[in-house]
Amino acid sequence: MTIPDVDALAEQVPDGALLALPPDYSFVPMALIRALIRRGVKDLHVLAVPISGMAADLLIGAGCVRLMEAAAVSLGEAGLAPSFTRAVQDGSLKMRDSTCPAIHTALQASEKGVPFMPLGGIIGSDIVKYRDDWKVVDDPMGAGNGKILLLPAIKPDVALVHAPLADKYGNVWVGKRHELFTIAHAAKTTLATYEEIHDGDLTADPVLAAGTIPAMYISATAQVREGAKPLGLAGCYPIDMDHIRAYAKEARSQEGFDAYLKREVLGRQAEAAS
Amino acid sequence: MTIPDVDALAEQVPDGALLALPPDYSFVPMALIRALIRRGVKDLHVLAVPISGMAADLLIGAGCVRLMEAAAVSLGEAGLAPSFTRAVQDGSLKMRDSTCPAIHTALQASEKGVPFMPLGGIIGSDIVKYRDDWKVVDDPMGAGNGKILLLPAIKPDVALVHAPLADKYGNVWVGKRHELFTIAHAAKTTLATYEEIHDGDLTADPVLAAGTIPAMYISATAQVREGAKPLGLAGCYPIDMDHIRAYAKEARSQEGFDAYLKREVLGRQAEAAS
Amino acid sequence: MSEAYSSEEFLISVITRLLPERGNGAIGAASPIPGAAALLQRELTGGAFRVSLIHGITNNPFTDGGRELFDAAGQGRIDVFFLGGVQIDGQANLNLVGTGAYPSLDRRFPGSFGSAYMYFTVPRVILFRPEHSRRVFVDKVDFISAPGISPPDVHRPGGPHALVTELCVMSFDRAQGRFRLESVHPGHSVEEVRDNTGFDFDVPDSVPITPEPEPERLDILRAKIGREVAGTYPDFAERVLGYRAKASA
Amino acid sequence: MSEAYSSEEFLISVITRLLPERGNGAIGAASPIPGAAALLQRELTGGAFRVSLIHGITNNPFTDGGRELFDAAGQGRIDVFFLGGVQIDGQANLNLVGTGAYPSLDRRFPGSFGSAYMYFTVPRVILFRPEHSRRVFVDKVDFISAPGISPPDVHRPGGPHALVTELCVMSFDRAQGRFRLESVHPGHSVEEVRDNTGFDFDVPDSVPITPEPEPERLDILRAKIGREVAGTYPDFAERVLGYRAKASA
Repeated sequence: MTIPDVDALAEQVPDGALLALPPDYSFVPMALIRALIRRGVKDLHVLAVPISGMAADLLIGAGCVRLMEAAAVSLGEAGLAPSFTRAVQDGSLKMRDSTCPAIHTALQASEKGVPFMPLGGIIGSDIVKYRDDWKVVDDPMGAGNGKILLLPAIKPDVALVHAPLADKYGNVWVGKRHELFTIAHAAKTTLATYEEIHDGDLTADPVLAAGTIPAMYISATAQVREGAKPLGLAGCYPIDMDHIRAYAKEARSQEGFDAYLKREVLGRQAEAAS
Repeated sequence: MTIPDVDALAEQVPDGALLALPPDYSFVPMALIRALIRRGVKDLHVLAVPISGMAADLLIGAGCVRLMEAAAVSLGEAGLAPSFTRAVQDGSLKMRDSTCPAIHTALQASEKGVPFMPLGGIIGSDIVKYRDDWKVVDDPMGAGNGKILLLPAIKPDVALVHAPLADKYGNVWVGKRHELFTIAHAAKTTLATYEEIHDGDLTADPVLAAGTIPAMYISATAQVREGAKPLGLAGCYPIDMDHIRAYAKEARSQEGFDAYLKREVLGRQAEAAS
Repeated sequence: MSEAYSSEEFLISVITRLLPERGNGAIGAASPIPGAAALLQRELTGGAFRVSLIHGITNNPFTDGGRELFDAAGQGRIDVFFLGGVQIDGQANLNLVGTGAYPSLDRRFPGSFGSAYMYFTVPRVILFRPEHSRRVFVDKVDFISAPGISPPDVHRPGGPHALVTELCVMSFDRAQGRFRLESVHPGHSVEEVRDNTGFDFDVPDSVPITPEPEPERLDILRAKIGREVAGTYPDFAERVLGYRAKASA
Repeated sequence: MSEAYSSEEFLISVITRLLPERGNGAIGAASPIPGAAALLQRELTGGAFRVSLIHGITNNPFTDGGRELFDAAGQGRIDVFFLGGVQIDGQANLNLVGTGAYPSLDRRFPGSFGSAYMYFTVPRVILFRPEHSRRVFVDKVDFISAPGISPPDVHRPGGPHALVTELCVMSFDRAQGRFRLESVHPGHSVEEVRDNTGFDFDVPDSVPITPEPEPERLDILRAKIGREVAGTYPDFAERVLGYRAKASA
């Protein structure tokens, strides 16, 4: 058995997959995103949980995305996500607008194996108007609670995560970033890169277990040091804002994006473990 | 400001409260249960999340419980819960039967602030027949998913927990026992006893934060060493099975229970912090 | 029954044969015999069959609290689960609540636990109830904690697969809603099963004798599984498998 | 405007006055001015007003993942939240999605984030949009990310409380569905507000001038809050509050 690397993991994401991505502040596997682009993945339905930035913008700019579903796509302090903005404005990307708790809730529905889940608020937002998969109903309990929004479950084909720690059993430690628990529970499978190997069983450690996604939800792991860069990994390294700002500027044109892609993604043939 | 002790916490549980209790394997604040009995709390609606043993049985035997709601009440390897069994059989206790995931789900509904939540399975169980607050409906999404059970939210007035660690800010560490997160989120307030004080802010520690209930959910804490005994506290001390077995035997009669109560509960005037 | 193994070891070996070559098995708090069987199967399959002792200190991979087992079952990730019952009837309805007229029962038992959900979501539920008597195996349960079969408009990927008692092994046909006798344990007879069962069930022309435990499996059970189960079932590990755990949390 | 404080410091002081004496305030990722105002109020109330910087490394008490803020709001535990908008109209409808006809927008912005939920669940939502122009404050938004008001059959404990811009402070009357001018910032006029607002709003007979920052609050802001916000808004802390964080994770 060879030790899987990031490119081997990228092979496990089929074209057309419903792919769940964590938000920029939450352990995004950027090296794996770059490997996905190198592998030439196509027609993705990308679900941001619930927002995305660099990861979604790179995939969109590289032409890998058929449908983007998110509460927002943004580079945060660095401003608008340039490829996303351009692709929506020129009509080349189909955007399915949502709102943060709706995405969390739809994943919780898959986590529980129920076909839908209710959520308060939102009624009257134009988001509802353009979501024909959502449904506003009169309180189905008949308890006089008025109208409520029902959201169908979202079951990602693949979820991606980069973690500070993993162990040889395939358990992955993500600390308090419990949205990654929910994503992993909801998704058919999860692929994880990680910084460091933990010596022992993460689920057997009474302190680390509280932040560990058990191996039963994870189909493959690969060690990739600095695997979230240029984004940050809380407790390990900060976000490289100079890089993000430079990207935001360079990628304002497709030519600029292509230059970035060639230099920073396609040019990095192998992102090694060390 | 005086340092709150377990009896001060017990004062904060009003008569008639809907009181949520963790299961025996999950950090039950037994010293606080004993203090509640000493304070003479009455008419409780006890919700086991989702099962209970010693804690519920003591409260029931001491006459503190008006309504018991649980998926099961049992002393585990030590057999039937004697006070519970007797009180149901002689008709003095009203029992609201449930099933484990229904209790978790109804708490998740309160956690999300929605009036109900759906749950798969269960239809055809006699539990449904006797729960006039539950409702079986045709798929309200109209997606042809057949019948589904809707459960109204359960919002406990007070939740009780015993934790290995707490800090001076009122944060409480419970590790992977995340049902205690859900209970604390769902309940109006949570009272916590704890073994040891953590020097620093538990929510600021990247490893401990993953198992920490933040202070915003907790209204009071008190240090009680060995506060879960005779039950166990994973990582600290094991369950005292000899004690539980002796209780199971002694409490088979009300007279036996009363002797246990006098000796082990009423006789322990103050359970000190050390 | 031979002196070479205990009745518990026999039942463990019977259950082990009902387990798949891979997948996830989950075992509840009060089920040491199924727990030992599942851990033995994990050993025999080199870990392809995975085991979760849901209230265990060890062999408990769950990290997201009490609901994770049920959520995982709802996700279709739990392949095998074990249930019992105060009463079980011929349609595989389970009663874990009590006997007599609900709610004023004659005898109250702990309650339904998660049976009403796991029975719907886990494809291979193995019913395990050693006591084989007309008190347990009744024509109709007094309270349905979990129904054996469901109408087509209720989503139900899971359900009863087999029943193991001190006398026999039965399978369950979900389409027919009936048990079928698969084998009778050594030293017992079809007549004995019939006499002690309060419901009707199918009996093939020839009923095999349940095989005795394979000696090599007994060796593994005794050598390795005692230590594994001791964290969750210390009494059982010591009494049945001769493993004495050190007193510790 | 006096040379004694920056425009950001002025806005921080304005927002601070809109905050309650106790309760929980939550602040989103891209909101350093509200964030600093909330932390200042925490300081002024001795911690009775609590602050969560929801994506912050520091001052972030949430431990249950991205949904906890929304769950807490649904539970009624979040008392104050801040929202903005590409466009805001006279009924306090917010547009965070873009301008032009949806979905083929002329200008696409990031998206609605959690606005469509927080606006319903948080009792005191403060709208903060420094740019006061007819481009922002329109008669009718092109896309309603979150509606300002709701019919009675929609459960809505939350909604808009006030609007702060570079020109003025307005309050919002939920029953009437209208803004009301509360004060105009020093150096600006009611006419200027009217000229730059694309919707109708109520104007009292006498409109006060927004008070300038209290010097003692400026001292606290500069001495203590820079360090607090640096973990979440390093650029802002350095540029506005003169606090330079050490480079670290």
